[in-house]
Amino acid sequence: MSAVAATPLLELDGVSKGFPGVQALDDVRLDLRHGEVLALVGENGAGKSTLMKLLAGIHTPDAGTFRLNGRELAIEGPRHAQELGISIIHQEFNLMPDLTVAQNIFIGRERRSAGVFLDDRALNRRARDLFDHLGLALDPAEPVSRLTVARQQMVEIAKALSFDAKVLIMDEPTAALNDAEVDVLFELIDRFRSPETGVIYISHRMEELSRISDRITVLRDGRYIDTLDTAATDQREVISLMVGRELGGEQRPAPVPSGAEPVLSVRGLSTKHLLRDVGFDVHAGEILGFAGLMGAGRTEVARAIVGADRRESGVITVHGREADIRNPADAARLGIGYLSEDRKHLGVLLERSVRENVVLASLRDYVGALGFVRGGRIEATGQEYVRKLRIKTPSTGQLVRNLSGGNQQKVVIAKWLAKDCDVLIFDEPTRGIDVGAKEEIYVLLRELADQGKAVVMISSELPEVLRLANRIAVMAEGRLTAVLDNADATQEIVMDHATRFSAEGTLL
Amino acid sequence: ASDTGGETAASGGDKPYVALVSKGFQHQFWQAVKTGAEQAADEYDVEITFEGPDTEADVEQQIQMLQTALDKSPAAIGFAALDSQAAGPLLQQANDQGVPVIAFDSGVDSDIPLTTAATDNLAAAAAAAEHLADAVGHEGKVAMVVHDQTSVTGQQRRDGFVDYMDANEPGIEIVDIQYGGGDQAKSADLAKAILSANPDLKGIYGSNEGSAIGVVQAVKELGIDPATLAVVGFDSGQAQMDAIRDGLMLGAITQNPVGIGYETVKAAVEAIDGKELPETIDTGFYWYDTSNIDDDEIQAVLYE
Amino acid sequence: MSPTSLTTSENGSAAAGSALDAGPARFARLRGSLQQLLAAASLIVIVVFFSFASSHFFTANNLVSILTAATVTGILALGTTFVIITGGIDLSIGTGMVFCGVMAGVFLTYWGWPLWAGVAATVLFGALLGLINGVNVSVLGIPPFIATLGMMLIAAGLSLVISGTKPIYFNDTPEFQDIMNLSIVPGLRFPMGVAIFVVMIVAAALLLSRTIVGRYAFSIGSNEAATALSGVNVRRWKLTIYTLSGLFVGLAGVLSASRLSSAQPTGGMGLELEAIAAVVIGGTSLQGGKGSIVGTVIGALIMATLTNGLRIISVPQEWQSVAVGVVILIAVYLDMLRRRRA
Amino acid sequence: MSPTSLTTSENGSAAAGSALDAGPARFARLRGSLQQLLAAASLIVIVVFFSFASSHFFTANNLVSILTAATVTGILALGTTFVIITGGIDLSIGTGMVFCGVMAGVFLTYWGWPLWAGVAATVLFGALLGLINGVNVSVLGIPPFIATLGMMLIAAGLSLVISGTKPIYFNDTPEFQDIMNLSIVPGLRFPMGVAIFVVMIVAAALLLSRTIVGRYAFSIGSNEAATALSGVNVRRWKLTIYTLSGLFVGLAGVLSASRLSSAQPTGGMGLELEAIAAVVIGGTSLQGGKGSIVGTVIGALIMATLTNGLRIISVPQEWQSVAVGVVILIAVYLDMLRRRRA
Ligand SMILES: Nc1ncnc2c1ncn2[C@@H]1O[C@H](COP(=O)(O)OP(=O)(O)OP(=O)(O)O)[C@@H](O)[C@H]1O
Ligand SMILES: Nc1ncnc2c1ncn2[C@@H]1O[C@H](COP(=O)(O)OP(=O)(O)OP(=O)(O)O)[C@@H](O)[C@H]1O
Ligand SMILES: [Mg+2]
Ligand SMILES: [Mg+2]
Repeated sequence: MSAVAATPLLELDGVSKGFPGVQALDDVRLDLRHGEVLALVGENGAGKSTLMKLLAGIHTPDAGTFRLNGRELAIEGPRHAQELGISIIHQEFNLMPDLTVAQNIFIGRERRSAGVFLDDRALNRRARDLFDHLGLALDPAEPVSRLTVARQQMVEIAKALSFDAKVLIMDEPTAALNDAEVDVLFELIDRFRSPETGVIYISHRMEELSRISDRITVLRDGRYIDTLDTAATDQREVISLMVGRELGGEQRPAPVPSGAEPVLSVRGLSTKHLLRDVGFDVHAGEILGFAGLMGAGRTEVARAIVGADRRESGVITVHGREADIRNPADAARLGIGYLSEDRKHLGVLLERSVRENVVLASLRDYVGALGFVRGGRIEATGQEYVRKLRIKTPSTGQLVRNLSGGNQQKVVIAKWLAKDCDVLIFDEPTRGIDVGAKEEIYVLLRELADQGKAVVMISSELPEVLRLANRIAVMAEGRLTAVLDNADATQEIVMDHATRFSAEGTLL
Repeated sequence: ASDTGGETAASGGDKPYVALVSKGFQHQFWQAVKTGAEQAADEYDVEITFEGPDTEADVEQQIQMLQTALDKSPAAIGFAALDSQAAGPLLQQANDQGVPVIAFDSGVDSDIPLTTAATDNLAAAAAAAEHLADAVGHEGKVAMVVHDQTSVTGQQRRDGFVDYMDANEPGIEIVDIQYGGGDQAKSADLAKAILSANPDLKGIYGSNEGSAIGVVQAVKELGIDPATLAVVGFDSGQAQMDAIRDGLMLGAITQNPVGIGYETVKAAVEAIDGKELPETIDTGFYWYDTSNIDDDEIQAVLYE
Repeated sequence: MSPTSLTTSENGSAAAGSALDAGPARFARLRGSLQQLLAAASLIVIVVFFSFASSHFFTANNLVSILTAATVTGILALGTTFVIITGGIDLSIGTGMVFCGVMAGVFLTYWGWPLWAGVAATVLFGALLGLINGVNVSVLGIPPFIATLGMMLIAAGLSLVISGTKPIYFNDTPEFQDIMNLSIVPGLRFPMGVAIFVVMIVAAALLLSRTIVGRYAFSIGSNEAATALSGVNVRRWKLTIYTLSGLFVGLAGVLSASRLSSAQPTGGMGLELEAIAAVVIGGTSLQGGKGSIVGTVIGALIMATLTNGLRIISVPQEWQSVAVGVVILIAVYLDMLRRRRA
Repeated sequence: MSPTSLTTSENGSAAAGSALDAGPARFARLRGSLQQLLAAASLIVIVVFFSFASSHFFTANNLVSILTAATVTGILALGTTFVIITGGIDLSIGTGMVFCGVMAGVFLTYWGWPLWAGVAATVLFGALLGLINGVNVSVLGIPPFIATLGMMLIAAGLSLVISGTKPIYFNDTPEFQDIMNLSIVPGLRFPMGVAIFVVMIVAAALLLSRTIVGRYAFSIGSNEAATALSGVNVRRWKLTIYTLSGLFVGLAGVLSASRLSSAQPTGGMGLELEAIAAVVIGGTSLQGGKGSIVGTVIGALIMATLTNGLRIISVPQEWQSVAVGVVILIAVYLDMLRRRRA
């Protein structure tokens, strides 16, 4: 299906890039043919984003040549990359929260009426045309600060597609999307693909690769490993090339024999904007999965429970006692931890070290005699989790800003593993995490449950929910539509409950 | 909408209202002027307000205060100008409204004010110089800590001192003039720098209360023998009086701030009544040291 | 000019949800105007209070006095609103203004330039100071607080050096004082300076909400790195914005020297805090990314009205600053409540 | 106490790579010390320059004078470092300090309390002012700039009201002035106040780098929302940190009143900018999340040394502020280059 031309659309050769303490890329090559989707895979910290940032003109390479349609070039900066027809969707969002959707999309490309003044109406019109064309339901005049993570991702996608690009780079565009939204994205990619264009597609969701990509390039530890034809390769082969070993097979958990008192019990939870009468129990030793479409209200349930948002009504009971939770500190005192889906804004301290982030929630456990914090023990804990979660970092003193996206996510997970909570609510915990590490995190979550903790896991990846949860709660439009035992759940049944109220999904 | 003929009282009462806009408010000196003004207000049964900008550099704030005072339609205004010319339009407006203006503390460079109640700062600073010259035996190095280099009083108290030394004391060398804004801690720090840089300094002059006390503080902190260094100050305040009594300070010039305030309000009342006023009212100054500090005449013009 | 058109359309809550059809749009616009009115609520309460407290307050003359008092700080605040929206700060506006006044004296009195040339040169000189700040901040990468603090000290010192620590009077160009003081409404002392202030408000509002400078100011303050990644030349726009603030400083220098008919080489320190306070009281965030010109104007008027009113009702001076402090706290607190509910 | 131990150990670049074995660890520590030395490079250059320019500069007495001059601002800067690291600001420290001095006069002279009680009450009074700031900021949600600006004005006014605009002398407790002035080193006039400053530096450094307060200050400044979602009671810790800053303000009030043997009810305005400047020159970011006590101390010493040295070599006063401005710009620029390279 791919139109193979004599010269590749884009060709990289001998590319290297080092950061203090890290050789992120070492003699990497890659070629993108006309009209193809090339998947780029590798473990967290393998160097995928770094390679793309070189293409986008954000970093300059230490060595290597770049050829576009056979012509060698040096990319001078983001603007230059855009002018060359290279458009990128960044892994970490690069939006201006105080500007509207339309203003974000066309920033730097504003047209002026009468030479001086900006015309926001025309801008909104342009944006609406773009959304109509792409089939996205976004309001051009809405400030980005009020969008959920998934919608922000949509804005990023729309922005990248609004350029007249030849090469479209997508760095984990589906990390925040659920299946329905992924379908929309793939349709967009198919429409973009033409004999003049090509797409580099980075993802940790292996099952996507066979659907969308023509070939797969694998990186490991900053080095080029191999490029495979998707049609002639199976998933396990790719994974073993990425990880350098075989992974164990999948199994599905059985329901935990309940009967014991629930650890966390929620009744009649409502919020001003969305939630209506949500109620459920979580037992010790159990993982309760939450599924639903974008905006169904799963995140809002979690935030309302821990007191991050105001509740209109609702009773929360912890260990049989009614709890008065007004803010996340109250929740933490009662042993409830919440891992947010928005890693950058609500998860990590970007400018602080790995170890500081790891002990942030449990810092009080490290206060010794005389009230001094015990730096040695913090360092030990930091190292423990760097090892356990295989966080790729030169030291625990590294600033989190300098870690790859997936490794930042691991740091956030470590923060909650390091604190001894009875109830853990994980919102999209494996967002941006590679297949190998995902499996390890599943094992860790299961271990936590086996230790008698109650785990709530919100995920937009249905297979993940099915893989891990003992029971599955499905939400639609702010209401809880079903709580299923794992054995009774299939993708179809879950989707059926997830679309209970909406005539058509939120997207299409 | 201009209401001329300002014989109206400010706040409902039937007493005439006199607005005083001074150069300062927070400092002791101005508080003493205010006390004198209030005494006269009691005596002559008028109502007064007394306001001044936060620092003597803030001409604009003073203009604002003068504007507001005029908007209140006072019977008379007392005004100590930070810059006469800057106040020109407003003084003209006062004149147009028929509000008599009395200048105080330093002259207002305009023919609108009917009279000026002030100290002759040049002469006062010269007197300080004379006493300092006597104390150091008419030769050696002296330095000056002045409160301000741009205000008229700051300049006059500097120039009066410098001119006297130039004209009469060939043996005395002024090695440094620094400005501390009248702030005690700042003046102390800069006096210490001067003293460190000039170990053979024989005398030092502080041009107002804050500057003088700062100098005394510097002498204390450096542990300098007061017998080897003559300190001359200006204005009063308890700290300065204590320093004189303790022998840390030779003596100081005091003005008569209470008298300035009193004479200003008195002149305002006379102006309201349409009386003839002299061109200037010299409120005088005094040298005080251990020999006369407890005299009644001196005690009357000192403030704590 | 309707009140909403002075605010920036960046003000999410006012504009949101209005996109799809005309009915809600009109409603949203109405709600927007109401919002603006509420933002001015503290100011209105203050005005009403003083009007009852003293018969001298709500007179044409005194209201003009308040506007006159707000003019210089207000103009400084307008320019610095742009800088603050980018997430920066400008501490040099107070002494910078003084420096510009001195330069006006140099141009007009020392060098004998014609009035128009001296005034234009002074405004440009302000822009030059802003440009230097801009270079320090955006080219050399010095934090705005330090860059402009340095400029604040340098401007304070050079004003004294150049003027020889003496005021400079505009004896050769007596018309100079008309720029601020000339009465332009017969029968009322409505000075030209206030009219200039009004023109500058409109200009600043248009610049902020309808031009690319304003758009990029918001964008930079909202997320500087992302703005740069979007291909915007952040360095150049920051330069532009500091220079723009400098233009306002230059104009304020002209007006304040004109008002005093003299260039006073001292003072100006503390004025920057007053101007920044006006901006922040007006709801502009020091974190950047949020703000409006109407807000700044309301903030400047609140400060000027308070100061004037307290003097008019003869509150003892030592109590005045207490009262101003308390009222500012209450006004901003109420404004926060309003925003949170909105 | 080694220089590194005064800095926060989270200082990534200094500590990086030291985790795994002893050899590199020692090397990293060495590199850390070197870094600190480089941070002080500007200070050292300034000291060397003045030492050559005047023989009166590098004398024991003059160095003590510099330390004395740095004490009060330095202590204010120490406390405010915590606030700035949380991403806040405290404009009330200058007039708040004056207010505390006045309260010392009230306690000791008006009410005749014993010395220890009066001093303790003054320091606690400072903490109370800080607590009120903290409530305004973290409970009522008023932006720190406005909350502390309000307090700045209120404190300035109340100092005058309570003192009756007159200085209060400590006639009943003459020992009061020993707190700052008593010479504690025989043969050298090394005042107790400077020793107290040194003790406070050590205490602040320990608090910042080794206790939970300091850790949370960094976390809050780095990402307040994420810190709150991690179960940290951000509101309470911000309260604590503003109160802590207030304690330093109270102590500064005692020392400054002690130095002058009197409570001066005026002044204090502008001191906050000086203290904040010291903090920012020392590399603490007004954005929050970054900073160190050593940096602040170096910043305070740079300011005090510059001022002293320029006076010692008799630079005309109008040039002094120009020189200070230029040197600050250069020092911070060089420090930025150093950090970028590190
Ligand atoms: N600015 C930086 N400074 C220091 N190290 C960096 C920097 N940027 C990236 N690195 C390091 O380079 C390596 C490659 O990172 P990169 O972000 O390219 O990984 P990735 O393959 O995109 O991983 P992920 O799947 O987790 O997103 C990582 O070890 C990362 O820590
Ligand atoms: N304060 C609010 N004001 C207006 N709308 C809100 C507010 N809070 C949430 N919403 C909306 O309510 C919906 C709830 O989103 P939430 O994040 O809870 O959904 P979710 O099921 O977690 O989905 P996802 O995270 O995939 O978007 C979103 O559409 C969001 O825009
Ligand atoms: Mg990546
Ligand atoms: Mg969600």
